Amino acid sequence: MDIKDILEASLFAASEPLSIMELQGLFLLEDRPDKHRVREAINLLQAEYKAKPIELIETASGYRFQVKSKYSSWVARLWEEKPVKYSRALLETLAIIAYQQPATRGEIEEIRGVAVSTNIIRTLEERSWIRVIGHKEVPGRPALYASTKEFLDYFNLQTLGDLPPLSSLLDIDLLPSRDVQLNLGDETPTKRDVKDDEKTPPPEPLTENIQ
Amino acid sequence: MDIKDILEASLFAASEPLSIMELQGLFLLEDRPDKHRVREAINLLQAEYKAKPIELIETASGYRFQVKSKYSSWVARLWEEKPVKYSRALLETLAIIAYQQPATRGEIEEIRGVAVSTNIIRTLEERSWIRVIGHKEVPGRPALYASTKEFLDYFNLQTLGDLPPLSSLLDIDLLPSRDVQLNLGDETPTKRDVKDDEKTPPPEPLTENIQ
Amino acid sequence: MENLPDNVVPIQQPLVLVDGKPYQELPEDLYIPPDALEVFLETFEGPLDLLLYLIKHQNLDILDIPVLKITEQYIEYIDMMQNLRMELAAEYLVMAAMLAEIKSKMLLPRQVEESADEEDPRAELIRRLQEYERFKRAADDIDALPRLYRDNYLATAELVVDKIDKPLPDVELDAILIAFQDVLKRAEKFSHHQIQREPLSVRERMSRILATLSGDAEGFFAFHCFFTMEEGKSGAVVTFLALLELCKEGLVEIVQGEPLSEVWVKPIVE
Repeated sequence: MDIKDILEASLFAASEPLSIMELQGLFLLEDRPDKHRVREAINLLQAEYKAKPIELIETASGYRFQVKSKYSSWVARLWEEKPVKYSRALLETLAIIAYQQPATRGEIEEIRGVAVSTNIIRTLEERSWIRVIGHKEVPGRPALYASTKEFLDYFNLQTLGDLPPLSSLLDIDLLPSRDVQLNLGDETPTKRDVKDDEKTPPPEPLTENIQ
Repeated sequence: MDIKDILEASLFAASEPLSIMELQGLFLLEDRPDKHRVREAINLLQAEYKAKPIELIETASGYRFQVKSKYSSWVARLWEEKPVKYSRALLETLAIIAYQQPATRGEIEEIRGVAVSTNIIRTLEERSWIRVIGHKEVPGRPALYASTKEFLDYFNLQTLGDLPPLSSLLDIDLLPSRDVQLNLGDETPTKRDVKDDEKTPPPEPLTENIQ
Repeated sequence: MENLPDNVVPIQQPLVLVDGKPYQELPEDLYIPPDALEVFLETFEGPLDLLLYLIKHQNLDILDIPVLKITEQYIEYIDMMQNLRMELAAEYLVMAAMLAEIKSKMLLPRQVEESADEEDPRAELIRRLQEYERFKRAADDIDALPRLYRDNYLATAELVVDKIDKPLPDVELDAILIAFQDVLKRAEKFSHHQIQREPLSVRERMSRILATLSGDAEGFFAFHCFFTMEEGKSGAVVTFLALLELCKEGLVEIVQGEPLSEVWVKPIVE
């Protein structure tokens, strides 16, 4: 029996990604292929499915077959419910944990400037996207949250390094306090200034006085 | 987008067989293929998967992909459960039966201080480690459990007398100083020394009886 | 920014007082339709989000916030909400206070010989805004990643099998001893009854005798059936002790026709 066929059948039958080790475990000890051969067979399979509507991808916990994204609008009709939309609060909390892990709730709140609802943490934990990996040794011993393999699997990622890069902080190099300068101006603020539309390309020098 | 590809993607994504009608329902009204075209595409797919380890079959309620049966012995290993560990309650029940046999369930419960679940007894019986060897002549005629030959075989014991003797080990707990004393001797103390076995006909003078 | 609903219906009536001056109509930035007010606190993810909105909306450089202007807008916003009896989350008020503080610092005349290490009062605010903004973006980025059950679906095939082997757990002999020890220790704590520890050979013999007897409920078995000659004297003693124990527990009946004759053992049946 061909190794590749056995792997293919198993990858289709599994409901979770399978790691190289799990794939090796399908074979009895005496005819167990080594990692190299498994990987080789996987590469062949990946090539075979290139032209198909499904793909064999690698995520954090292993390999899985999935429907290619471009078919999602048809396939979604199989389910009555619409795919879940996550709130911005949840996504921001998740992003902070993913990029800044391990993070305490206090640290998340510090960045977001608002309290993090217990519901959001619970939802993320129930989805197995985050988990407590320890406690910070500060008063109150707050829980430290980190992202999980399931999170990476869900978003088609192999490692945290595959996350879109976090934009870098610009250097805070403040211009000499313009507001004080403005104080010297003599024009009254107009509605025009306040309504400064975002489409207006370069910010015009502000002219209004301080009341 | 090719009809066949959309059908293929959907059949792989669905968790149930899909009927021709359900497959048609994937398409918006304006580009919905007729039954004939759907069937045609399915025939093509079936031919494509002929040489593959999975097949597109028709069941009473529709079409689905399934693993060809000749691969099932490999694939089934995915679900081979990892051997779980027996619970503490089970081990205690087994130990009581082994050391205090024959014992009724009531007696086990009395010693353990908690009820013994039927599951535990059943598991031990299924494993052929215990069996009913009679009934106690008290109201309710409860079953009397004893250990079996399979139990002895599993643990490589000839007789129950080969079970680690309890008394000596309990003594060790009571006499913590003995180990220290033994360090002075020139023989290395082994567990064997400590376990004065009742089978050993004349108890040899124990070297560690220094205190 | 798409935070506010697009379908904005202008309000004619309510006037808003800002710094004591009536505004005939709300400045466009500050304009919130009544429906949106209901969900105001949900629309923005907090004071930083609101502030970022105000800054973005005017295409301002985040590093160069005209603090006075922004502060005034922010406070107008909050005033307006208070006029409409919106309950304001504490975080928004804290931010208003922080802005007011920065504003007041900026207004203080600067000493030329001002020590260099004294930070620009805006720096901390800008740092926080930037920090928040990058995670806000990261959240959008994560949301845009293809994900299961929205963009991708598992591709699976059914497996039909009759039976799946289930390996049995392994047990170490020591584990049984330890379990028994624990039970005994626990039992001794509450024990009204002392657990007797007969030599195991007796226990084993008891089981064996019962097993033999259970094969034939009616029968009598001679005492010597329960041990063999090879076992010698100790075999006889163990068997005898086992029988006494079983007798005591009411499990067997021992019958002897006359002194020194054969001892017969019989299971007790109702």
